[in-house]
Amino acid sequence: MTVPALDLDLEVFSGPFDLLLALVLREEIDLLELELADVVLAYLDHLEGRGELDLETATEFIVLIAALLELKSRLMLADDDEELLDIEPGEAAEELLERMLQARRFRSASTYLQELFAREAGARFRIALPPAHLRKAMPAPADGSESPSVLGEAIGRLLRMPPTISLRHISVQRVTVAERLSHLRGLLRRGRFSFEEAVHGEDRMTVAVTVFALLELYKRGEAWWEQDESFGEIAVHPLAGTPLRAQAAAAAVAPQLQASAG
Amino acid sequence: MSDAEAGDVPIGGEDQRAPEFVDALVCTIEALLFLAPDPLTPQELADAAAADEADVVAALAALAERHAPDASGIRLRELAGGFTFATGPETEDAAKRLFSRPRAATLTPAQAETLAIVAYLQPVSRPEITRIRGVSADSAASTLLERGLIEESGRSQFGAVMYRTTTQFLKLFGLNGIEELPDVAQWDPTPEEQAQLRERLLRAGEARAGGGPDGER
Amino acid sequence: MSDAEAGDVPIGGEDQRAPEFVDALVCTIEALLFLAPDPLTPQELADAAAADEADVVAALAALAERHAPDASGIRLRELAGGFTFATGPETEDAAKRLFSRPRAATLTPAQAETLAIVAYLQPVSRPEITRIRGVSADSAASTLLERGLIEESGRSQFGAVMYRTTTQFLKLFGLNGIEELPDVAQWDPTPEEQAQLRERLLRAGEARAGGGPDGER
Repeated sequence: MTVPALDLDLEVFSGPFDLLLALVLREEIDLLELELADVVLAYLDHLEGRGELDLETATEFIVLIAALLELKSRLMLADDDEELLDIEPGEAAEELLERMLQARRFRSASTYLQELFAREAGARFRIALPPAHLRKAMPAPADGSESPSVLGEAIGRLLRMPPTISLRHISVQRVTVAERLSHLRGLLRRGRFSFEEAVHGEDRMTVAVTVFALLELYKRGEAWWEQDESFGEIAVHPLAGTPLRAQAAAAAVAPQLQASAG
Repeated sequence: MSDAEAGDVPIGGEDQRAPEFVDALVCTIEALLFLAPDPLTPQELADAAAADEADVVAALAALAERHAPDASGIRLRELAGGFTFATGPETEDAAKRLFSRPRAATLTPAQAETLAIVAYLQPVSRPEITRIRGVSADSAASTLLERGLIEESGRSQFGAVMYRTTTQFLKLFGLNGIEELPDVAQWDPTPEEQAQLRERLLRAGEARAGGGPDGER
Repeated sequence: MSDAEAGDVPIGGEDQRAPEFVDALVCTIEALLFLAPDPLTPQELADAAAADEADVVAALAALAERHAPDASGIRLRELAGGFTFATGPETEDAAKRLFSRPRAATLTPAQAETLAIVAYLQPVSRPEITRIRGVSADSAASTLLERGLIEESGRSQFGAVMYRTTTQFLKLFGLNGIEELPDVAQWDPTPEEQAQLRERLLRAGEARAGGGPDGER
């Protein structure tokens, strides 16, 4: 099965992935209402079911989900939050923690409300109009009791343009494992190289896809790699290498990924 | 007047008409009649209470006694083959005072916006109002219709119902005609704009709904 | 169910809590509460009944006793800042059958979260709710609006519609006022837990990236 056919059963959508994408792009499904983590989980379930990793499909999925994630995070950030993109990792963690605590606070409060609601489940209220003769007793508001300025003010508020944010810089990037494979093979032909060299100046998406390409090269026995320390340089060697070591190194690529993307 | 009656002879504890035995069925029937806006037949009550109709009839008799004059302000009435609760005539004056008290309830923010849009742009369709507000105006429009402040005025070329304000609206706002509506200029955040009011409202509404972080999404 | 309980021990005629003295004011108050769509304060009741507020309070106490569980299917409740009648929970099965629908649909987690945010932070705008939840609250907010649990309360300085909870919310959640909700900070994690969370967050990049290639191997 390919990514487009990946079957999803989410709170706001049920169907294949490509239909979901189409609906998001046509704005028939609100991206903000979509729990992207559920999409990733569905994909992981699917991978687990297959028991093997199809690199082309994986690339496609990563590209699509990453684009959706970025778009969604842009939508969720208010103007004054744009500066958050440039703050230090420590500050970002504090900010994130604050938001997580707030979300958690209200999630707990919602559980409490659910309990209140359930406790009141047996109480119904009367919803009947008062008898006609009493309704007639209700006084009509006096002529001229409302001020026309209420209407002018309302129109003034409606004329205000909200602050705008630009989504122009977001475009779905098309980077494939095949491209990155040929890039890596080119570097390998010249011998040993560092992962940093391979992804220098590239965006996060390309870095992620390069990791997959590297894994593919390892699987095919074309390359192996090593890393002396966490966040250290990852050295990639052509061909012969000890599989065990390479496997350990595969896990170590990730921190580097973080370092090079940041 | 209720004050005057407050000292009236109470119903004695001794010559109680029946022991205050109120079984579960009577309670259930009481609750159902309290909730239902229209009379219920014994059959309907029996079905809902999952009881025999004969038991329901007996429960209704007990209820009638419980709600006798001087024992309760609510009476059990038999109307059109069904039973319903109604207030007793002795409470009529108080009820009239309750409903005739002047109420502060003016226009809600949603109603004020909807009414302003109709007043300044009339005729205007409901979808257009929603586009300008950025959120649905359905319940506000329904309330304004009910209160007689707006009314339908034909259909748009796309078949949507159009609204305009009523004479009632003019009276409530003390206007002689729609041309007396205040000039928006004094509340206009961008007075130098040349475009038509309608066009500008739609543009701002779409911007609000269109995904700004502080838009409506 | 009501059938099953029908044989329960009656409330004895002898050890009656009070003589069945029901004066006119109690009857009047009973009728007013029956008619009014929303809870009424003792002051409103006193005005309508042309009585002293102190007498109304006493009458309310007598009414509450009259409508105790096992004595009536209707209860006197103090909700949303006033007094109102509601049915007792023991009558719910029958009411459900009569109206062939549950009293109110349950809340989805998204609706409950949105409602909690509005209840504690009111007035609060939709974008603010979205920012706190991390996912949009659009459809949840629309449903809460339709169900009358929240309502608009003007716009923020950026033009976003603000929301607050309604009387209906207080009634359905058994609250006398919003201040009865417990302090929201009580659900915050302990300082130790927060420190742990902070540490985990700082390591999150590492952990997250490590899970990628590893988990999909």
